[in-house]
Amino acid sequence: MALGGSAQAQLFPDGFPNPFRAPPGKWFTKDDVTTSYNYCEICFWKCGIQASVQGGKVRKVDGYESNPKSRGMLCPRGQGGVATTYDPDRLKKPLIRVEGSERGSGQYREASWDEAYDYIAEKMNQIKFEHGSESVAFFGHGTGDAWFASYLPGAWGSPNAAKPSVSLCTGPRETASQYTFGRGISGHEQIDWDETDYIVLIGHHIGEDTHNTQLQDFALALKRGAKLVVVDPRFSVAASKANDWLPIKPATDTALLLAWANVLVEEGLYDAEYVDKYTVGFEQLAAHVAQYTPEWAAEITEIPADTIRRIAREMAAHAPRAVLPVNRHTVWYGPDDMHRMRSLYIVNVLLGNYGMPGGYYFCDAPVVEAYPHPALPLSPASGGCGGGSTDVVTDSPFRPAADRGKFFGTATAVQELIEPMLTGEPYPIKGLFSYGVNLFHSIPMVERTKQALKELDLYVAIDILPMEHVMWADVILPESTYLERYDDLLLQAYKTPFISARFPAHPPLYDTRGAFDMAKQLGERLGLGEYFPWENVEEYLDRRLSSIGSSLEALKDQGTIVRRGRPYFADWERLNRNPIGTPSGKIEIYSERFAEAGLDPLPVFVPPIEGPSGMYRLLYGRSPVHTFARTHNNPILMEAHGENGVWISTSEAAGLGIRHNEYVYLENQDGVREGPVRAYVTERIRNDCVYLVHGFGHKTPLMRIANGRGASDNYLQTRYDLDPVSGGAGLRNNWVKLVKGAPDPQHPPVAWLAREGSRA
Amino acid sequence: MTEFYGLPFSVHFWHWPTLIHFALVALAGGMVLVTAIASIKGHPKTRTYALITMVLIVLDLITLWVESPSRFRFTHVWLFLTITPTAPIWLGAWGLIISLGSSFFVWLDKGPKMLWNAGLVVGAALALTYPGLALAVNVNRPLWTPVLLVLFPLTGMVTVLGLAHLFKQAWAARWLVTVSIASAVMGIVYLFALATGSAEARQAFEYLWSHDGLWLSVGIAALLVAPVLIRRLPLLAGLVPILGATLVRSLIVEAGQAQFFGF
Amino acid sequence: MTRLAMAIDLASCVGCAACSIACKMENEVPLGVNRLWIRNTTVGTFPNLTVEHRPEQCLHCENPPCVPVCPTGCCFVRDDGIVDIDVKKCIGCSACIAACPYDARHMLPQGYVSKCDFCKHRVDEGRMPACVETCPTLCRTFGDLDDPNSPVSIAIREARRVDVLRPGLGTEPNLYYLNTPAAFGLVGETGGTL
Amino acid sequence: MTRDAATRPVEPADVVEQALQLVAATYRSPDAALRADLDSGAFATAVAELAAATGVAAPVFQVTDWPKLQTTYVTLFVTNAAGVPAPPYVGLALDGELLGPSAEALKRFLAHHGVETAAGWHDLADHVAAVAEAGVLLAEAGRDDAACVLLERFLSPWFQRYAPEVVAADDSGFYGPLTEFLGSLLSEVSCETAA
Repeated sequence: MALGGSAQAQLFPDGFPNPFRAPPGKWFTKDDVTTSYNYCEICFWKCGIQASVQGGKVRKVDGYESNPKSRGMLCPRGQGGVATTYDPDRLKKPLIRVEGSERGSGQYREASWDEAYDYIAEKMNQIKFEHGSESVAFFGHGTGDAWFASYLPGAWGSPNAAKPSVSLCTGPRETASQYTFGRGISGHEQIDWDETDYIVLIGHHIGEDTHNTQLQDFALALKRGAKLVVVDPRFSVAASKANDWLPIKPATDTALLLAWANVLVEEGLYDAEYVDKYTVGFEQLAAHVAQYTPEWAAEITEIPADTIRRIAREMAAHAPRAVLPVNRHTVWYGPDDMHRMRSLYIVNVLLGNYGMPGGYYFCDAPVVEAYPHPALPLSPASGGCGGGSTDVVTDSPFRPAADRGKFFGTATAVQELIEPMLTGEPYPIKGLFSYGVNLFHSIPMVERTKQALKELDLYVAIDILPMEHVMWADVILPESTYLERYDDLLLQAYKTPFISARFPAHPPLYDTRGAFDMAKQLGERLGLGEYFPWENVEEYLDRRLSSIGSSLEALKDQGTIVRRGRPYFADWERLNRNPIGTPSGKIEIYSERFAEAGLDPLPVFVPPIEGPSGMYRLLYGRSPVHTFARTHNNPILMEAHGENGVWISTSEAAGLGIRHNEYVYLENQDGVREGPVRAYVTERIRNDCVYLVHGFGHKTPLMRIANGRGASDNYLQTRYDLDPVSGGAGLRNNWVKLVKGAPDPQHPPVAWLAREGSRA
Repeated sequence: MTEFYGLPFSVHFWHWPTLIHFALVALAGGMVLVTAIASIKGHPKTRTYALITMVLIVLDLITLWVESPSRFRFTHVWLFLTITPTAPIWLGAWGLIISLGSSFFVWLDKGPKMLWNAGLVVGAALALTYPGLALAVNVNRPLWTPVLLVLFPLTGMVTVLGLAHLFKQAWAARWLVTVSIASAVMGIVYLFALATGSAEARQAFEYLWSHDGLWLSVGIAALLVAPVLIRRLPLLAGLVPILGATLVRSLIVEAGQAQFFGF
Repeated sequence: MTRLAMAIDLASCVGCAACSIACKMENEVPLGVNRLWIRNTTVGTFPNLTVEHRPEQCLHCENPPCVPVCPTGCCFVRDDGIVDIDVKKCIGCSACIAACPYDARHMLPQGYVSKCDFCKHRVDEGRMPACVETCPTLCRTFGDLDDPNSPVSIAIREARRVDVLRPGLGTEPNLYYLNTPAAFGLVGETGGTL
Repeated sequence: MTRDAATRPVEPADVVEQALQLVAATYRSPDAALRADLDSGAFATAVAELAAATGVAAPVFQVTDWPKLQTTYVTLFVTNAAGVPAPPYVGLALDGELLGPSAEALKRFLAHHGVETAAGWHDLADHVAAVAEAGVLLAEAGRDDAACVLLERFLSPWFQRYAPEVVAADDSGFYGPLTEFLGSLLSEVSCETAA
């Protein structure tokens, strides 16, 4: 009998895929669709999602109603982020750099997990023996950073654990909040959108920054008729929804805020009762802001004094249901970043909205007992989105973090830990873990970082994709994606605090593991087994959940457990408790602690640094379909937004003879060149700055789709100004010029790359 | 200024094989008409014409099959199993099939001749008009105007008459001159109507003129070669109008796929 | 009678493409083509500007130009108003692509025409289309126009301004744009400045 | 279903099995078993036997340096600063995507014939080595027809797509010659019977 025809049918249960047949039924027509609960890891808003699995592959994720952070909706990144799990370019197996090969040359051999752990443990112990445990630094970003930037370094004994989400992002707002309110801003921004009537956004890119529920709340507030004012040198998406757009001169926001404080005080528009009841230091403020008149600010900010006055009066008219929301990325210009955030809070306080409906609400994370373990020898000051650590690590036998003394704040500054790798001052850092931190696309001065990596004795990268910096590591540990792994519980501080869990939608595709497993295995090999007493992640989660009368099994069907919150002062007063955690127990407009430390106790304006002539201040921001620099190899998201363009005003472009969509190079004040990148000639930006969406400009053929598309703002950030209070790195003090004559890079279509281009 | 997340499907949907089809269907449709007239008049070469018609139609159908993205599926059968007279392509499909069948029987010289003649006339009408109709129905694409309902049959006839002239068919020369001039005039009318039309038509005209103005002018000029050269250089007089007509048709099909909306 | 329709409130839409990507995942739309895309257009000069964020997709016209030109009858209108495609009959002739004034139809690599079908598989189960369900600005409403209490009827009734794309063509779309940011209406229709 | 002995192709059935075995051994991550086979000469013998049985020119290959072989394996198939030349997934060769329709068809096919990946296999089921190994299992179970389907419909396309890339990028003197050899071998080993 011939092999073919009927024989073929017998061999194939339902036929071989035939491109000429009608398209096969879509995933939702199949009968093996299952769902599992998860929380999204594509950005760190961490929306609750339900993953639909069919044929061993996640086909679709959706938000679900009962999760307060998705409410059944999802942003573009969450929707399309799934494709990263099925990216052929993923890291698949532990890799060890070939003995004797140079760092960055990318020569690796496969290793078993045991071999990789042993290798790392041996090197770590050697570093500890030679330099002390502090000489291993830990950088972490993502859900697993709890293990690699907090727990493991705490058990191992290194205070040099840092998260870029502090000194490259939220540092100023957290420090300002700690010293004003005695509490952090929670991981998300605790704005009472449901109740507010008047919103003033300062450099806050809602709409381009698609934080799901924030966007929902924002849209609903506008639908309700809330008024919106947007302060931004660029006509952002939020500005396109605004009643007023104030195209402010970059780096002068503090002046505007101080002038608003001036108007509120001088015209008696502030909430006197609130200020009296909840704050200290108003008199000092009143005296201090008398000098900051709208006329003074008008000259600095290039916003007319009348407009400044009018907006202040409108705010006051809507108070306390008028709010100036805090944004997330607050390291802007360096020296006065913390003061800017303090001024923002103080204007809010003058409006009497903190802890009041329509302003800022209070939120705390739901309490779930930690898994019992011995006390960690030290608690690292890595900080994080949810508030900087206030512990200064001074207990012997550990030396303080290597960035101590450079700034006032206590959370470790990631960029300040690079220098000791090069100079050995105050003591050498010889080992580095990079857990999900993109060293070359988040930390300024990329060349310095590369030099520093060359000096290390051990560099371990834990990631999902072969990002540029990953291919410099001695050991590469491939992580499972959020769709393949368990993780710790998400204990979310929110208006309604909630607990959600992550369940793998399917087993890992490759030989990858979750951060949890890696930390435990490594910890055991480092002789820290007592700190990892749980059997496995399921047992760990189940034990924690049992402390609140739940279980892993219960959460598997439930996804999220929602608690009641205490959002307003009234809720706390009913319980006779004070949410304000400052020494005075009140909102500290005037900070004694700053005064004692020799810092300005009231916010001050630091005039901006001016750039070289003929150059533009480089601003950067977000694309609604991308997260940081980590989604740029995702074909679905890259197809929606495949390269960034440098925004330049129409009049400047005309002067330079640059046409819209023409390719140019960007060259910064230190001669570093990026591009080719499209010129995005637009009316939507001021004449004195240019703008790039962050995260593009990857430089590795290993990531076929990301490679070479657009320009990287981070490579152009060859200098930064340290915020002396928070340790934040002000990155927007870099200047670029546009150089004509760049060739059209002729990027192949993403669809083609995703299918054909296996090789650059 | 506009930017997109994702893009509409605004790329060309008809490519060069479609242009070949438009050229071949002009020849085929025109040849059906020639066969019809010859058969009615009892021209001695009727059977030859019928044979040529069949060859052209089959060539055209092969082109259509090759260009079809569904060439390995047999969904084309639905063309003949449904009744969709509003669809020019459906009309064209039947026109070509009727023409093919009628030509076949004319070539066989069997059966009721009146019926085959009627079939040829109907088939010729459909096959000649349907390409222009298929374009003109798309009122959303401003370059495909109702003028094409006249221009396409005329240019189609030009190609057949040019061919007939090349093959020294005595009756062809006179008609070639007449139809060429008519085509050229309609070409100019087409451009004039666009240039003086609505805002959208003017925008479309500018697009067409800036992209293909030169070649379009060459094409129209080529249609005027026949009247001038028909006696002195009969070979050129036959060949050049064919090329001119094909060029004009191709440019209009190609450029007309643009629509000017939303920018 | 059911007359399914969608309304998009442009005052809320931020053009983030959540709908577009949700659509892509839900309907397994291959790379290279889209059923749904976003057109962001800037209007005006500094500092008097506005941006129209406009999602576009098949408008499920009452009078769809794509249907009559289909030579095999594979393009048809369902009883509930969804303009649908019977892929078994599609010969890939592209006549419907030519006829669509909105570039809403595309050719799949397998040689079939495809486009937005209002997620008919969801609609048939009484769920919302994927784009409506996911939209983080809640700018989309969907439902039956013949039911005065459907979300879409209410949204249209309460809108300050209602527009459709290319009304001059008489296609009578069932996708409505509410509250255009520019006073003159939808960008690209009649032109205009602020 | 059995094949008619009269229409059996010239190659004996165990050529298929051996070829699959060799593919499986070659494209697994270079491990102790491969090293043992190489050191003992069993690998070279198998290659020579197959070459002799099929008339395909035997490859000239060498393993001078074991760590070099490991590195090259990673460079060719796992990760490479210049882009991975030949991802070892047959579904990728067939569909241009991972876990696409062909990979799914393969999964259904294997399930249908009672083959599943072992618990210790931390990679996709359509890894070249895994597919070849599945073929060996099927052949051992007497399902030569099914083994042939794996060879023809899944493995051969991978070699057609990626063999030139491996040959071009290899600098070990092992993977290049062997891939060339196995590529031609697989196209020679015809499972089809005369109708």
